[in-house]
Amino acid sequence: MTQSTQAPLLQMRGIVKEFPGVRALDGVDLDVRAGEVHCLLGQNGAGKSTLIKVLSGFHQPDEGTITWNGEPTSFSTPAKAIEHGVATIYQELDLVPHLDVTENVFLGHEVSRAGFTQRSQARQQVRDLLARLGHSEISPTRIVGDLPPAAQQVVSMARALSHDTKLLILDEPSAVLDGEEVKNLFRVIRDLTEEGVAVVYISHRLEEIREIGDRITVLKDGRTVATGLAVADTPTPELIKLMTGRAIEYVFPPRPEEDRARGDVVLDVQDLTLAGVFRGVNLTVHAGEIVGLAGLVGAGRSEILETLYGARRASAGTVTVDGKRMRRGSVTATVQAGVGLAPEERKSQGLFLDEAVFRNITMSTMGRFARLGFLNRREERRRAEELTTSLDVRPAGVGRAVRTLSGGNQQKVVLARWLLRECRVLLLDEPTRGVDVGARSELYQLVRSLADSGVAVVVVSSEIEEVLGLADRVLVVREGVVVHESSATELDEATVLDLVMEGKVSA
Amino acid sequence: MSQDSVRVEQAALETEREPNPVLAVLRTSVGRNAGLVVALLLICIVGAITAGGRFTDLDNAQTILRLAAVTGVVSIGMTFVIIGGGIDLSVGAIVALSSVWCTTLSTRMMAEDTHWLVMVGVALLVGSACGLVNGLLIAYGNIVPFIMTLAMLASARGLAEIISDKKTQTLGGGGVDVGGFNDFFNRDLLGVDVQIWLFVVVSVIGWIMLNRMTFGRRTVAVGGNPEAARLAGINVKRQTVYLYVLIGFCCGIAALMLVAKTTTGSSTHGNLLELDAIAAVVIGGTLLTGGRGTIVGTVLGVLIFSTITNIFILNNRSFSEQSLFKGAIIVAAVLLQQRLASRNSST
Amino acid sequence: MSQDSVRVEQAALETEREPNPVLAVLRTSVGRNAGLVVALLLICIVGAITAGGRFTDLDNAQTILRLAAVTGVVSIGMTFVIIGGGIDLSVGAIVALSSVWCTTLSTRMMAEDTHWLVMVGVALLVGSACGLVNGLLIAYGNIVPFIMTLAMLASARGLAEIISDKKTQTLGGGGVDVGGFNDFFNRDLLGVDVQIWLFVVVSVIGWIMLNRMTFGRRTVAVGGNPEAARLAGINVKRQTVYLYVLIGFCCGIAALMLVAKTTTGSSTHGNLLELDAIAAVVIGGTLLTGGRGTIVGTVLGVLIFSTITNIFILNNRSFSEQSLFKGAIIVAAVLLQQRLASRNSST
Amino acid sequence: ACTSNDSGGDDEADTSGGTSNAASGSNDEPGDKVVIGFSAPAADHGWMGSITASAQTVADQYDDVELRVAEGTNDVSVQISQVETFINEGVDAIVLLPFDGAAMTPIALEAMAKGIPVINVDREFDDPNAARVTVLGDNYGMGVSAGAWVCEQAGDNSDAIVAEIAGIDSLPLTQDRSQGFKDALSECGLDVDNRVAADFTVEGGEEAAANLLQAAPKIDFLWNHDDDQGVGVLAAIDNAGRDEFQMIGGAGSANAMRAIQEGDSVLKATVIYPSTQAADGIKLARLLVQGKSMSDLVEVEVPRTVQLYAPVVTADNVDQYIDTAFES
Ligand SMILES: Nc1ncnc2c1ncn2[C@@H]1O[C@H](COP(=O)(O)OP(=O)(O)OP(=O)(O)O)[C@@H](O)[C@H]1O
Ligand SMILES: Nc1ncnc2c1ncn2[C@@H]1O[C@H](COP(=O)(O)OP(=O)(O)OP(=O)(O)O)[C@@H](O)[C@H]1O
Ligand SMILES: [Mg+2]
Ligand SMILES: [Mg+2]
Repeated sequence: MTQSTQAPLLQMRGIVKEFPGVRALDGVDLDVRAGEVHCLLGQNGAGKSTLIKVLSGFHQPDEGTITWNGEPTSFSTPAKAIEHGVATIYQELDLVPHLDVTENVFLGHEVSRAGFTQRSQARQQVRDLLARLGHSEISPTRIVGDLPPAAQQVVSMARALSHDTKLLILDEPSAVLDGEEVKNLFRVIRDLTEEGVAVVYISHRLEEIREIGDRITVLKDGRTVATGLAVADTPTPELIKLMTGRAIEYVFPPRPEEDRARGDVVLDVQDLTLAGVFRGVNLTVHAGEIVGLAGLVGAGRSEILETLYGARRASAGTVTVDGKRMRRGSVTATVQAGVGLAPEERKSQGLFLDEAVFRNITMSTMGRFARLGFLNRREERRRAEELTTSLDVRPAGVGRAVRTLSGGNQQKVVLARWLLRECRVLLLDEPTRGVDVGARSELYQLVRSLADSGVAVVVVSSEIEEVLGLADRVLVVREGVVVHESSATELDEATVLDLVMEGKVSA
Repeated sequence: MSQDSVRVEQAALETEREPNPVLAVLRTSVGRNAGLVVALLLICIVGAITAGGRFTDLDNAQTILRLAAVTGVVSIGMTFVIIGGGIDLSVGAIVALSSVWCTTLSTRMMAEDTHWLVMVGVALLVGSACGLVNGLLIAYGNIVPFIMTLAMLASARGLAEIISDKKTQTLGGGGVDVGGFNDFFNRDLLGVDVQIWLFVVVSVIGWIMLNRMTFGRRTVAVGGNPEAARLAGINVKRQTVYLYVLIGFCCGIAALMLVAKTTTGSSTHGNLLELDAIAAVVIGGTLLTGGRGTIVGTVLGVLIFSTITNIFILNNRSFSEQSLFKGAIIVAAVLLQQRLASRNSST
Repeated sequence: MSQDSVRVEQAALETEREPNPVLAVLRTSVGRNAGLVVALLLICIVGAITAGGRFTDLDNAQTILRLAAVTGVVSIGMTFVIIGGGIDLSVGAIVALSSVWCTTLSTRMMAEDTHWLVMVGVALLVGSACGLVNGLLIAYGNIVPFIMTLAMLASARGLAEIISDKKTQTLGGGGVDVGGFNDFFNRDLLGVDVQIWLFVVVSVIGWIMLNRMTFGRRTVAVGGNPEAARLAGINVKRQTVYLYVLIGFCCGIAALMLVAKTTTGSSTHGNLLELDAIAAVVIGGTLLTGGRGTIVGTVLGVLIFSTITNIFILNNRSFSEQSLFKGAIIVAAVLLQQRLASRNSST
Repeated sequence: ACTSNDSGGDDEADTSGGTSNAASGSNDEPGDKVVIGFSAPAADHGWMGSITASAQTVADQYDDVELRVAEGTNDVSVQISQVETFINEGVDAIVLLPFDGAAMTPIALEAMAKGIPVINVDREFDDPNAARVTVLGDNYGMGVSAGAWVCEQAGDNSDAIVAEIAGIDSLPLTQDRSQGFKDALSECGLDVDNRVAADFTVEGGEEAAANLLQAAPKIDFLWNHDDDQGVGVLAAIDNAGRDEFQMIGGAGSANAMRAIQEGDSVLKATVIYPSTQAADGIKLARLLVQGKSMSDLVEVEVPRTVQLYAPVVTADNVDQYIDTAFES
């Protein structure tokens, strides 16, 4: 902010990038100054990730110029970009699962002498970096594949900081982080900008932009619709309008009358325990009810969902769906009983990236489109198209491979699968991770209307606001134990935070 | 990776349009395998130039196809297994065991005039049973497919040797009506050998199963992302077992074809068949890591290999020269396939 | 999948603590491969019981190790290639070509008294050159490793046959000082055969390269997540080329060992070596999909296979029974490794 | 190939083979216990299977012979290891049919140096000192016999089209057979017009023959190196409906002889390549260790080289051979 009068560190002009069938970037301009936090906004599929991939040397632009420190440059490989001081944290985690934390941090620029890695020296440096990021509890020798997503995000951060960075790009870093973690992240970002490092920050959480951003560039359908907006002078509704082209009442759908919501018990979980992770979880969900699970990252909420879904084998306890007791550790049986799960990590757990959108959507409902094992593909496509239209998946076209969709749109595809199945119970793990503002409010509406039609919904989210706004009833999970249960209307954000952190409400 | 993503994009584009079903199917298959088709054509042209009428002869076409048939049937099964994320090194051994079992153990003990279909049944059963063992131990015993089927390779060959006492078993020692068997498997239908018909039928069924049935869809899912498939409610382990039983069944068919063709069952049948089959599948564009592949590609792969062999023999070239050039031709075919595929996708 | 995650967790547990470096290395390696160690011990106990002193004899231990040495050297290279996400089917053929080349082409044309190191150089050069061709076409030509190395297998063997005219080449036809060569490679060092030392040295260097050098860490990255490796600025293609050159070099060493052992170069050397090497690597716990593997596991895998072979020789069993049991033993060893690995991780 | 090798340094080998002792009474009378190690290539086809089986049968006939059979292998490293194991165990003699004669020479030399006599069967070492006794089939002679038969049948038709289906082409023995065939044919002005290689298996024979028949629309004579693969070759000929030529086989399996006897197929003759070589090797090893000699010879020592004859079997003399033929 101090050097805002200076020539921009980075100048991108008229960047065009085409993929087969899609013009992902169609003449984008971006100016970034040293020492500022420049936010990149746009709906899912607007081209944000593509733009930063051009910037980091991953993609080569078809047209356009990049000026770095006043000199025309082309970042022909990621290595080149890193050399110039551009460090990137990608939307998809980009770590090597079987290497340890230290090795991941220094991958490609190892601390070495004559080809031999200097392990203790490197570990010390990683320890320092992690401490600087406020995560000295992560051991530099842990295998990265074992870490939960949040901790992996921290490792990515440490890697970015391990370079001599002039420009740091963060593509939705907060998606896997909870409130506390985000604050921590912002502290680090502020430290960096103090030192004159420029930051490009992408997020769908507008309140974060308000808190950390200096200037904003908005993308829509691969074009720059506004650039260099000062955060302070731009009200949120205007941003939303720039992104989506319409005004959105950014509110949660109204809850129905208390007693009308309470149908029969559909999902009944008793004393569910997974040794070493969580224990004694009791959870009853009625038809038409939305139950939220709040807690810190690592509290074990995902594991609860996965265990009651049968994806992990419970060490004790029972799960009953519609009065029918589920066999332990059998996803197939649970799905047959009418339960669906939208998992936390959509890429590795939810999607078949090389398959067409419609095949992904009908994956759990295939039987319905088949007679004697023969599929009726026309019908499949038709139903899939209905859903993608109603969820506004972009670009349209259910024959497109899911890999080519943007992150948020991929999430919609996973949801569509379970919508199609017309589940009795829907388990949503971080359903709005990476989903843009417009789609997010549509999604809330959708979940509510599903509940209204009699579905029992369980939602896990790291955004306390979301849990409180969407759910009828909230369970607070802390270190594998449910510490509190009450109606959502009886709670406020501060109370939940206390519960999450301390396990009790502080006076 | 880049090659991979090219394929993906291309596939994405192609599934977009879908006018006339049959035409569309043809266009998609040929488009996706343009390079292989061109490679095969080039090879044929070389054949026609160097060997002239002896190559272009209809009889020779039958010779090539007959040569391709046994490997072909097994390769179709292998396509499924590889798409499903596995591999099967034991196919040759299973073929040997099936051929020996159906020509000795069972048939020699039979009463006179047992129908030859019993022999057919035995071969298919033995093949499927071996596949079942593979499948169960891979799916539920969590043994890596490579190792499990390597173990099966050793065991099945060993058992075949014990049963046959390492002697070539000529058909017709027992009570089975061998004449009927031979008549059936060596008959001509519309001027084409039954063995070739079998290859065609297995390929067509394979194509339908892979592209038009839930079975194929599940196979792709299981190979593409087993964790996601499991969470989507697919019984991944059961599907895995099915896949190995399927290839075992194909081995049974192949064993019968070999028995009819050579009038023998032998523990040496199907030697190194696994390599031929895997090579045909992989050159046909199926990813060894699973999740993606085509039957048409596999069929083209099988044909490419058997045509090359045929041309070399017609030209009376030595075996060494043959292998020296085979390597070069394979590389050329793959490069061609790549170039054409990427051109296709960019238009 | 579940098996995989178990391993991961276990590894995580083990890397946590780290007191005395050497002890830690040993403990980690043994812990991670507990099942293989136990399997090897069990196999040895069976050997001791059935063959008694003939098995436990020190000479017999050397025999086992000498048998393991050639496959072992190649398997170390194979470990790198597979961890790096590739596979090499051409190792046997490259060994054959190197052996033939260094015993004929180059050496026969040499002047008298050429130092035998020239022969060594030729073998290593030929091996590395084949690897280079593999690597370049895989990395820059985007040919799937399976197909590329299969093509190399055909071509290298064909070339070896042409060069040698299919005759076994006895050492010492040319001007090279064969005595020195033989003396060196067949010498005893501290009572142990040089061939065994070579295996030990290659293994130790392999372990250091994989675990303590950037080269190995990059190999893991390239195999585990090529995209991430590229984003981190690693030249994935170049690393891939290095890996195939490395295994080619190992093949060169193996060829020299074979030449010394048999005093011949031959186009039949190293027949099916690829299968042995891949099997040893995979049974040693290296993932065929890349990104994970250990040198210690590979060494244990090689030893398990050669010990089994040795015990069968000692026990005078019929061939067929042997292969029947070999399959069962392999499966048992893998299951054991799994159970022990998961027990380890849960304590 | 080297045929005769006069004694160079075989005196040492002799002494290690046991003291000479003029045979008194029958050689089959039980003597000292003899432990014999036996190693051969993988029994992956009938002839090789029969080699091992007949060796075992002969060994079983003697109470004083203990035969240790190592797993058949086509990997020289493994075979070397097998011989090493025999040396470690201190067997009395080793009967060795090497996968590759030259490659097994050093280890055989080592065995001889350690005082264990080696009986080399079929595929010859390239050092005469590596074996005490060598029992040879005659691969080159086999080709010559086949070629001579073809010449005889062809008479003065010097345009006759001759085809050849070889065994595994990369083996020296195949090269020898083909060379003999070629040399014999050239004597009567013929040459090989079409040649393919198979792999000694039925399946390989069928494939090779199917393609060969396609390549050569008309054939007068066909030599197939191996009766095992011959089963497949005949099946392919049957399939193609070809009968314009005469075929001669190789090795001499019972199958082939029965076909010759019946005389209704194209197979008119076969050249015997005795599958009893290893059995003879076992017998010689026993005599050697027990210090006996071949009783039909005057010589008091077991000879250095025994080369078996490769006769042509036709319908005329098949009765004479069919009983000793091996079942493939
Ligand atoms: N490899 C690819 N092949 C084809 N199309 C692609 C590819 N990568 C991205 N696209 C397309 O480019 C467009 C922009 O995608 P991008 O990932 O940049 O969006 P985004 O703004 O980051 O969205 P989100 O907020 O959902 O992450 C989308 O329409 C997407 O489908
Ligand atoms: N930073 C960390 N370092 C090490 N281990 C952690 C860390 N965070 C969580 N874990 C472990 O991961 C397990 C649960 O992680 P997981 O992320 O699945 O929980 P969650 O409540 O579902 O969180 P999320 O908000 O990511 O869904 C816990 O057992 C915890 O011990
Ligand atoms: Mg994005
Ligand atoms: Mg979670």
